This record gives sequence, C-alpha cells and structure tokens, in this order.
Amino acid sequence: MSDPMRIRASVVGDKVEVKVLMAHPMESGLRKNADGSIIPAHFIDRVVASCKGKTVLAADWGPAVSKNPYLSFRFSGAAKGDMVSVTWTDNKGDTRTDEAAIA
Amino acid sequence: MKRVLSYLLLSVFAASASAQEIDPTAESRELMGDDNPAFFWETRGEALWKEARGPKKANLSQCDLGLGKGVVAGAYAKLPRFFADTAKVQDLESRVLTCAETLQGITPAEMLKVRFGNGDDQRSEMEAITAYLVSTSKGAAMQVSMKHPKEKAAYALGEQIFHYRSGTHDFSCATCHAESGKRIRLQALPNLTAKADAQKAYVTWPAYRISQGELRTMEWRLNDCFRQQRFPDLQYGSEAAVALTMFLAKNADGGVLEAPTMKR
Amino acid sequence: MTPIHVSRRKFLSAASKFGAALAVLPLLRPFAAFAATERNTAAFSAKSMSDVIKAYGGADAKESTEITITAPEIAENGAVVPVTVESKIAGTRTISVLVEKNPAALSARFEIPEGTDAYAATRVKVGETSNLIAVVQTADGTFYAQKPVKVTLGGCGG
Amino acid sequence: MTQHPFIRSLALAISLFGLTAQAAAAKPEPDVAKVLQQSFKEKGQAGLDRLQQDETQAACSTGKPVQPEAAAKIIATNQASVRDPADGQYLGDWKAGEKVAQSGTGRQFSDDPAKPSGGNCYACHQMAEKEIAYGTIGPSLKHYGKLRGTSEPILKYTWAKLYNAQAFMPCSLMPRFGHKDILTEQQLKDVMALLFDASSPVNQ
Repeated sequence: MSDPMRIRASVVGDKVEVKVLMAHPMESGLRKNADGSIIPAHFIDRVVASCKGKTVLAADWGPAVSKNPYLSFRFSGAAKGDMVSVTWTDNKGDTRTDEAAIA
Repeated sequence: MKRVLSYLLLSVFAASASAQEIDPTAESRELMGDDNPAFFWETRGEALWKEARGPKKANLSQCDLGLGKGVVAGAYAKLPRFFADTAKVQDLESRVLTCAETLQGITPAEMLKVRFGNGDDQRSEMEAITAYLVSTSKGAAMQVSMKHPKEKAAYALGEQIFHYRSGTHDFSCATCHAESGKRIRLQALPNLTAKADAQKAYVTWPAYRISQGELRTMEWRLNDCFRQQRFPDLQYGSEAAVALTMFLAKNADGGVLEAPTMKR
Repeated sequence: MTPIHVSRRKFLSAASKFGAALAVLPLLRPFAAFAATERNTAAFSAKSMSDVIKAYGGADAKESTEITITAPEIAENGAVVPVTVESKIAGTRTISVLVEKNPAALSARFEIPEGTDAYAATRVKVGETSNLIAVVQTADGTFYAQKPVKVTLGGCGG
Repeated sequence: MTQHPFIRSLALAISLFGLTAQAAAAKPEPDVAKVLQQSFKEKGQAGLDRLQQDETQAACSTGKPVQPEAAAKIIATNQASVRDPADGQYLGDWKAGEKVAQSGTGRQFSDDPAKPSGGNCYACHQMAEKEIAYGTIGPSLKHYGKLRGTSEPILKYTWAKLYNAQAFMPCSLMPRFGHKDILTEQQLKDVMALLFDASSPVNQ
C-alpha cells in the first residue's frame, strides 16, 4: 500500500502553484540485487492533475524520474478553497489519487 | 569611494569563490527547495507514536522524553540527557526504546527488527518515529544540560571516542571532522569541534538521504561513519553511541533545529 | 484506472512483442490530446533527442533561448537532480525533459493545457555527467534548450 | 588542536628546539577502550580487534598536538616498518593506479574481503586535473612527478610515504597503506606510477 501524496497548492499572485511529493520506489529495472538478479522496473508512468473537473496538468514519466518523485506546476482559473486532485498510475497498474484545498 | 566599492566587490567575489571551493554542491541542495520526502517518514512516525500497540495495547503518548510525560515538542533540543528512571544518559532513540518497552511491552529487539531501512520495503519504525519526534522540535534551539555528573561524564567519554584512532586505516572521527574548510571528494566536512560547523551539522539530522531514498537518524549517521572508519558495528543506543551524540549535541548548543532535512 | 487503460496496456505489450509498437504508436496518440492517452513506449526507449521527437511525430528541433532550464551545475547526487523548465514560446503544448546520456533519454513529458503555465519542476536521475535537454512542442514546431550537469562522487567513497 | 600537517610539523620542529618542551601528552582514560568493546559488535570482516590500538594510534588519539618525545618514538617505530619493493622496482602501471586512487572500498564490514581494497586517494587529494571530485584533507598531488622528477631519492621517499605516512609525519591523517596491509605491493607500485609516470593524467 502506498503512502498518501503530499499536495501543497497555494495562490501566488493570480496563479495557483502546486507542489506534489509522491511516495514511490521509481525502480529503473536496471539495478541488480545482491544475488545478481535484476530488480524489476516499478515506476509511475502517468500523472494527471485536475481542478474543478478540468485537467490542469498531465504527464508521462519514465523510470528516470527520481525515487519519491516531486512535481510542481502553475495554473490559472482557480481560487482559495478549490480542490486540486492528483492521480498517479504506475507500470504495474497501481494507482493512487489524493487531493488538497488551495490555500 | 570607487576604490572602496571595487574592493568590496572583489572581496564579495573572493568570498563566494572560496565558498564554492569548500562546498561545490551547495547550489544543488539550494535548488531542491523544501519539498522533502522525509514527510512520509514523519507521517508514518506520528501514526506509530499514537497507535495502541504491543502486549500492553498502549500508545507512546505518555512517554517522557525529558520535558514530562506526553511532551514532545522541543524535547529533542534538550537531548541527550540524564533520566532518573533508567539512571542513564539517553539520546532520543534509546529513550524511545525505553518507552516502547515500559509503556507498550515491545522489546528493543522487536523495535529494532529493521534497525535501518533500505529505502524500500524494509521500513524501520525507529527511523519513522525519530523523524516525527524531531520534526516537532523544528525551530527550537539546542540546549543540552551538563549539570548531572553522568551528563558531564558522557560528554568527556564522547570527546575521547571522537579522537580515538584505530582499525586498519588509523581513522577516528577527528580524521575528517576536526578542521574547518575541508572536504572529502566534493563533500564539505563540518568541523565538529567548532561551534558554527557543529551546530550546522547537528541541527540538520535526521535527514532524507537522496542517494539512499531513506530517512536517516543520528544513530545511523554514527554507525555508518564507523563503518567507513573500518570499525565494527556500533550498537544502537550503546554507551559509545550516546556519549558521542552527547559530545556532538553539546557542541551544537544554541543551534536552531531544522531537521528533518534533505542531504545528498 | 479504467479497464480500458489496462487493456491498452496489454495491447501495447503484445504489440511491442511483435515489434509493431514503434510504427503504430504515433498514430494512436494525436499530438494535442490531453485525455488519458496511450504511453508512447517508442519515445521512452529512444536513445537520442531526435528519436524522441520523431516518436512524437515531430521534425527538426530548433534551439531556443526562450526556454529556461534551471538545474545545478554540479549535482550533489545523480540520483536526484532538481530541474525546472520554463518556456516563453507562445502556444507551448508539451515540455519534455531529457537526459542526453541516460540509457533512455526521455525522463518526463508534461502536457500543458490551456490555462496552465508552460512551466514544470521535477527531479530526475542523471547517470553520468551529461546535458539536460528541454524539448518544447508548439503548433508551430519543436524547440529545445540544453544545460550541462556534472555528476560527481561525493562522500567517503565506500 | 589543528590537524594541519604543516602546522603540526612546525610545532614539532619548534618543540624539538626546546621552545615548548612539555610533559608527554596525557593518555586517554583507561575505560574508553572498554566502553568501545561493549558498544560494538563484530560484523563481516570487522572484528572487535579493530578497536585495539597500537602504540602509534594511542599516541595520536589525545586530541592535542603530539609531543616531541612521543613524536620521535612514532617516527622511529614506523620508519622501521617500511619495506622496499622486493624487486627494487618502484613503478607499476598508472592505469591500474588510477583505479586504486578512485576506489574507496575495502576493509569495511560491508566489503567483500576477497576483493582488493582501494586507496581512495581522491577522497583527500587532488591528483589528475580532469577529476574534479577531489578532497582537500591532504595536499594537492597534481603534477607530482612533473614537479619532482624521478630521481632515486624521491622515488624512495614517496614509496615510504605511501607505505607508512607516519614514518615522516607523526599522527599524519593518512592511512599506512603498506604497513597495515591495505594495499598490496603491486597496488603501491601502480599508485607510484600514477604519481610519477610522464603519461599519467596526474602529470598532464
């Protein structure tokens, strides 16, 4: 089971700035165990953020995004109190959605 | 006037050049900002602290970390210290082990089943609990007591261990940490015998180590330094570990706690 | 995610077994689609910037000073290198972050809908001293900027 | 309290002239060794014997500059330990030497004892100019051979310095690579070549 994301969304000027931390191993599939066997790839490959039913950012990721990934972006058209929701999906089909109110 | 200005400018440049020389990776840390995965350990640690567990089905909220039962905020800034109930000087981690045993009936061996996590599926409860407890002292200034004779003795012992050269490589802590302005490879080395460096080093642990994807505490920091000194395995909460922590914490007196931070 | 997503995933892995994914994928994925889309496995296995751009149906990229990459000159650790890309090119629709010398160049591709700044910050793995490349797609074409990042050894070495 | 080699040797020189002659340094409290024995456990190749100091280590653990009498003893003991290469050849292969200089593993409880140890020279010294990740605990060795030439005395001195740094500088921070069997004779020769060979990156 994965840890909840930390989503921080705040109004900066006339924009909303979103900062997200996700708990995920982001295993590249290139590393080996002590016994020489390959550790299978396990990484978030899709991230979608939305606010008021509209996608405000989407991303395709590869295994070269760092472990416990960080993402930040800015968008317009939302105000304090609106909810920002972020969903990630990984290459094993696991998914997680969390949301936070804009501060 | 012009001359003074250009002199000032020159000295500013000279200063920044030498800072870059001593700590070439400072920019990298700066750009990382304050979004620190240590958050995940703090969250897990808080849940572990408040969850009724163990044979006694109790939580840890009645643990006395030195400021009285149940007081968490600010406690880390005054550790290690002497505790009358155990008649020992204890650091944060060894004190938590005492509380888990007395309040919850969970043995130290059980608590330390995973002593240090592997950044993945092997998670250390102690790393999570420590991250949580330290985070509640953010902004507090280090103020370590030397009133009790055992506190004084622990400091003196810690100082001796700091300078103790041994093993295949003749290393001691002092080999790398007793002179200012030095680095190992590109890593700036704090002089742990000098106030400013000692403060800066101590107040930034525990830290999320990005190279390991893991939250590391002072107990780990000491254990891994000794590993690289070619010493054997420093035992968690041992007399040497606590004494050395006492030496480092006292030298950091006045430093304002920032941990958990992020390190390389 | 939806079952559709899963079945697409299965389709992709089957397709790549027959080596067909390279040819089919760009057709499946219209350039400006922001809805849940199929993963462009060709782009994520490409070794070079030009192959990444090709995988997304783009052509020759022009270097642009209107793309800013913020990243450290010397990475403290290659496992986590902070990178921020900002594009001032009008109509920026996607921002891709590439690491030239990584086994697969493309790290992340951000789709920028109307109303979202052409700005993205993340942290990426950089295996060895290399250029970071930001590729920006607009309706008018493909642009890029690059910045070298040194990856070195820190610490005691053991 | 400074550990800087130059200052320390200066202090030593002054004290040898009798300007600051003092009693021998105070020995560490006897119970430190006992506490360490109880606080550590054997792991991998690192046994508790690693915590037993030899005379040199004990004399260099006071946290104070070493005193003249102790310094003279350290130099004498460690001078006597130096063994020149059996075949009289000081220089090996600089490419192998560069690998030794880059590697920081060996002798840790986490290391495979069957694998050769590194010298980890870059941890403390600047050497080849192209390697920017070098430490500053020791002096720069850039252009080491180019600046000093390859005369017999300088080869002999450098060999002895690598073999046992305390033969020249009491309480030097540098490991005694030959004396403590950290590097093999061949590895020492390879590091010598890295320092002296005209085609070595150190001398470019």
